[in-house]
Amino acid sequence: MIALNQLSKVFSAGRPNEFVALEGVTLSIPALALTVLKGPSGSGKTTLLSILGCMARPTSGRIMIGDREITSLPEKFLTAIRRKTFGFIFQQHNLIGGITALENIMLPAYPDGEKFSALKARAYGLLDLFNMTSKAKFNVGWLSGGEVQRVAIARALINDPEILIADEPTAHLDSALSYEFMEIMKGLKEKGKTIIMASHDPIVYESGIVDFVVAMRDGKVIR
Amino acid sequence: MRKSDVFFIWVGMNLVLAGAALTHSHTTKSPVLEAIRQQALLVKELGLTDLCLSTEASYTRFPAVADLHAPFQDHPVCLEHFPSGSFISPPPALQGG
Amino acid sequence: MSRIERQRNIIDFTLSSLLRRKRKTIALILVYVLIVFTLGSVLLFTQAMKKEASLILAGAPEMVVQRMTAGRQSLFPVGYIDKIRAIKGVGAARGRLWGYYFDPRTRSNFTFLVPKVFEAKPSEIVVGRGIARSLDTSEDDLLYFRAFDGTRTALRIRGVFDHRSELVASDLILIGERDFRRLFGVPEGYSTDAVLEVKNSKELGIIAFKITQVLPDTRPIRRDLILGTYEAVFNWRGGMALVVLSGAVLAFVILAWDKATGLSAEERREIGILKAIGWDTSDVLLMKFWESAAISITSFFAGILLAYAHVFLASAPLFAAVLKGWSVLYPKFRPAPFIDFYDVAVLFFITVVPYAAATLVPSWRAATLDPDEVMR
Amino acid sequence: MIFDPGVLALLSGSFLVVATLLYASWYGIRILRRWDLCSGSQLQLSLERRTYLIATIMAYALGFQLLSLFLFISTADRLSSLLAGAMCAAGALNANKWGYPALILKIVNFMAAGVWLIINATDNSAYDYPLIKKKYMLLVPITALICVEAAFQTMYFLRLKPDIITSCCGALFSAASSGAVRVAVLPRKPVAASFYFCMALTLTTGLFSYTKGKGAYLFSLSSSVLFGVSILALINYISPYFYELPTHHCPFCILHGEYNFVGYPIYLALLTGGTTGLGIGAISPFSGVKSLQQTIPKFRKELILICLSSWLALFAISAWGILFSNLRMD
Repeated sequence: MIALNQLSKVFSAGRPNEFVALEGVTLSIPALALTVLKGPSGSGKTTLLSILGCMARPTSGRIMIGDREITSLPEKFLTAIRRKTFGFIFQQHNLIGGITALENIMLPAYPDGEKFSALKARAYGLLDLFNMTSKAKFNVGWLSGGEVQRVAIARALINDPEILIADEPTAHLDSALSYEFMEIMKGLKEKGKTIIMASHDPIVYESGIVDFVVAMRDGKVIR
Repeated sequence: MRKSDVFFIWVGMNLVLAGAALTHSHTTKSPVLEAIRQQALLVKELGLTDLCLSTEASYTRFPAVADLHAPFQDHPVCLEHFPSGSFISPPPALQGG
Repeated sequence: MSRIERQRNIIDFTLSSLLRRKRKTIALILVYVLIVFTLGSVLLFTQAMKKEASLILAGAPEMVVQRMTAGRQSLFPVGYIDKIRAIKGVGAARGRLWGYYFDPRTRSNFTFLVPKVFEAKPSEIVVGRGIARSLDTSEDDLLYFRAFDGTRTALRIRGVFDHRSELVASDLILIGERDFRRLFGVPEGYSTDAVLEVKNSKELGIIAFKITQVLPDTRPIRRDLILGTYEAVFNWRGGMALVVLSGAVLAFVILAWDKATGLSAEERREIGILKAIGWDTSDVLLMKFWESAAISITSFFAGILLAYAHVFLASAPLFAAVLKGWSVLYPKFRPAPFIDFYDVAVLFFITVVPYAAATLVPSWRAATLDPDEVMR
Repeated sequence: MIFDPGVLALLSGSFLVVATLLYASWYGIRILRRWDLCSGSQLQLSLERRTYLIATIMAYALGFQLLSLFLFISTADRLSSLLAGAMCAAGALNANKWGYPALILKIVNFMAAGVWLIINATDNSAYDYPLIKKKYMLLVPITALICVEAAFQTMYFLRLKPDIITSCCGALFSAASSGAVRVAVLPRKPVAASFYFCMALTLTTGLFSYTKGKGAYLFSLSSSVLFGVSILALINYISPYFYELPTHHCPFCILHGEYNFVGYPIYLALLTGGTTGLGIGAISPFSGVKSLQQTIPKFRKELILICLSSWLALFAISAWGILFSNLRMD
């Protein structure tokens, strides 16, 4: 599904503070499975995820998504691919404060200019999926940790992406909520989503629903 | 209601207010226009040449027919005859000669 | 349809993000409104004055001829008038008698003028509103003037000008010819200057030229030049006021620039999130455009409406002195509400265009924040 | 120089636009020299991001050009009362030799900015920026033209001395004129005929091109010719109907309130039609480029639609003016 070939990413190249975040990563991530990138912080998991998710471009190497080469696409097209193909769940929930849960969920679909009523119906459908319909008009500042997490997942799903990317999703959750999160992921996997996660939380990578674990250290894949 | 609707209504309201100002200007203009007409008649009848804006010195009262030697007027870039003429430039007829 | 829907979606979000930063937004709008209001007042007032002057002075004599002696105006011999009449194309010509009288009590200058027809008894005068006001007199009162030879002359007020005539007749005193000559010592056979009409106004220039040929010691002043001068005077005043205020515009532009450049951590995070979840740089640019547009529209309309109220409902108390000029006998008048799209366009150019230019680059900088910033 | 608020507004606005365009061109040249799409370097990334800025600047400049064109004419109109002998903008612009060149450059620059944005939109629709060099090459002359325009405009206002006898619009556009503009003297009937002929030709080729997807060059060409012919026809043939005066040929007075501001829609239609027509011609050579094969025909259709409706609007307004005028000429 996603194939990475000799991927490397260097920050501040040529300057004294040059930093090699990824080095020669070659990896293939299968579709319809849950893959976890495991490793200590600073091992390049997040950088890899952002390159995978078309948020950043590699310094060298190639990326194929399906049969499409995306390495040298202009930013504009990367964004379009990102919006259509990927849903993101961040370490911090990264919801936008001061607006409602519903608006937060609809945000990723705004640039597409789909009919507003249809979009709203879709967002309500997702809220319904997570039993959050009653909280739709709540300012996200008033929601509990678990509810915020579910809104963040709903937001990642609004464009019906094939691939879900989650960066340390359980870092700010207690164990009960972490288990709940993994249950939700399980449900999504069964619905046919490809899920890629970065985590160093045992609840995640030792969970039974994980299909593949990729271990990383110092910007390299070690297993 | 969506916020964008509120926005368009707000813009519309502003336009309506601007329209109201325009209408106001049209409806209240007539008495002033009447006064202007009266004054234009007076000007014609008496053969006046200037508006009565500054009266503190003779050379500021009728700038159009002032003497060439009125303060500062014979110098092309001096435009000050404080205080009334603080912004009056001499008539073009005077600037040349 | 999807293009419109996209715009509306982005407006939705822009407005909520503006509302969340209420304090910053309102502060900016207040300054913006103040700038538009100030410049708008200047523009509306000067344009109204210009229009008023041009309409009122449309009735002025087509040409005034003065006699100059040693570079100063001197009395105009009546014989000159016949010579002028003889010039081809000149319609009517007559001598005008008028003069200034400095009144020590009010420290102002009155204008004595002998009208073409004056239906009043000897020693009677008609005075302007401004004089009646500052001397606190009314009809039938006696006014005393010091004649050229030092004698005290009493004149009876037969009437006061209509209040609608203040802009031309505030300081005017109409007087009979005999009284005028007695008061100022102007000998018979002389007038102050001459006014004339021409048959074809296109020939004004030619006739003016001929007059200076026939009577080399005279100076003809054409009406179109007078009108142009008033136009220039108010343009000049308005322009000067704008130049003075350009400092304020600059300060405003710097403020707008600063506000647009100094993104708070919160705003950076917001834009980062938007870009991460699938907004393109052009979407964020569009959001920034609508942000500027919402602020500009609100401020521009508010400012111009306030300026309208200030100038035409309240007679511009804040700037009148600068724009009208200063006076002893201030004419009381309310400017006629002439508004023109031209003024609105000019105002737009000197307020909204600089604002747009100032926020252009900062908006783009904000829009090109890295999407993976939120991941770090 | 005349110290008028409108003059100040135009001068300051022009300087702002010149400054931003110079800034844009500076980066445009950098893009020309350093562009390498295959590189993932920081430089390439920042250049790619600059393209957004430059496109935004051009879009703003386009809007500004349009506004400043009309403001320039209105200001000249206003100033005509300061210039003895000038009765409207036509005379005021003739007060010195910089007026008309500045006006023409304003129109040219509006169209240039419009065409540039059309090329830019085409280029942006492809994933490999196929026209990037060409469009940034074009940016440099456009910037130069806008600088020249600002210089001309400044010279015009600086050299404008109140009270210079200039030929007013009556003289300038009447048969007695000895000036360079002899448009009104042209025989009326052939001008009218060529206007209708070009209009018909443009509409037909436009419809053909829209439905069949062919003949874009012919359409573009005939639209451009129509642009020129329309200006001629407006002065020579159409405007007298709006003024209801067979000798009044001024192209600017139709912008006045007395004629219901009819000039604004006319000129808007004219400028939009001319610009999109040119734009169609400008992008058509690239329809063979692989990454643009899909998008150009689609985009061109939209442009043809805009162009055709502009010309139709122009035609409708003119026809309305001619039919409902009290003026009858044979």
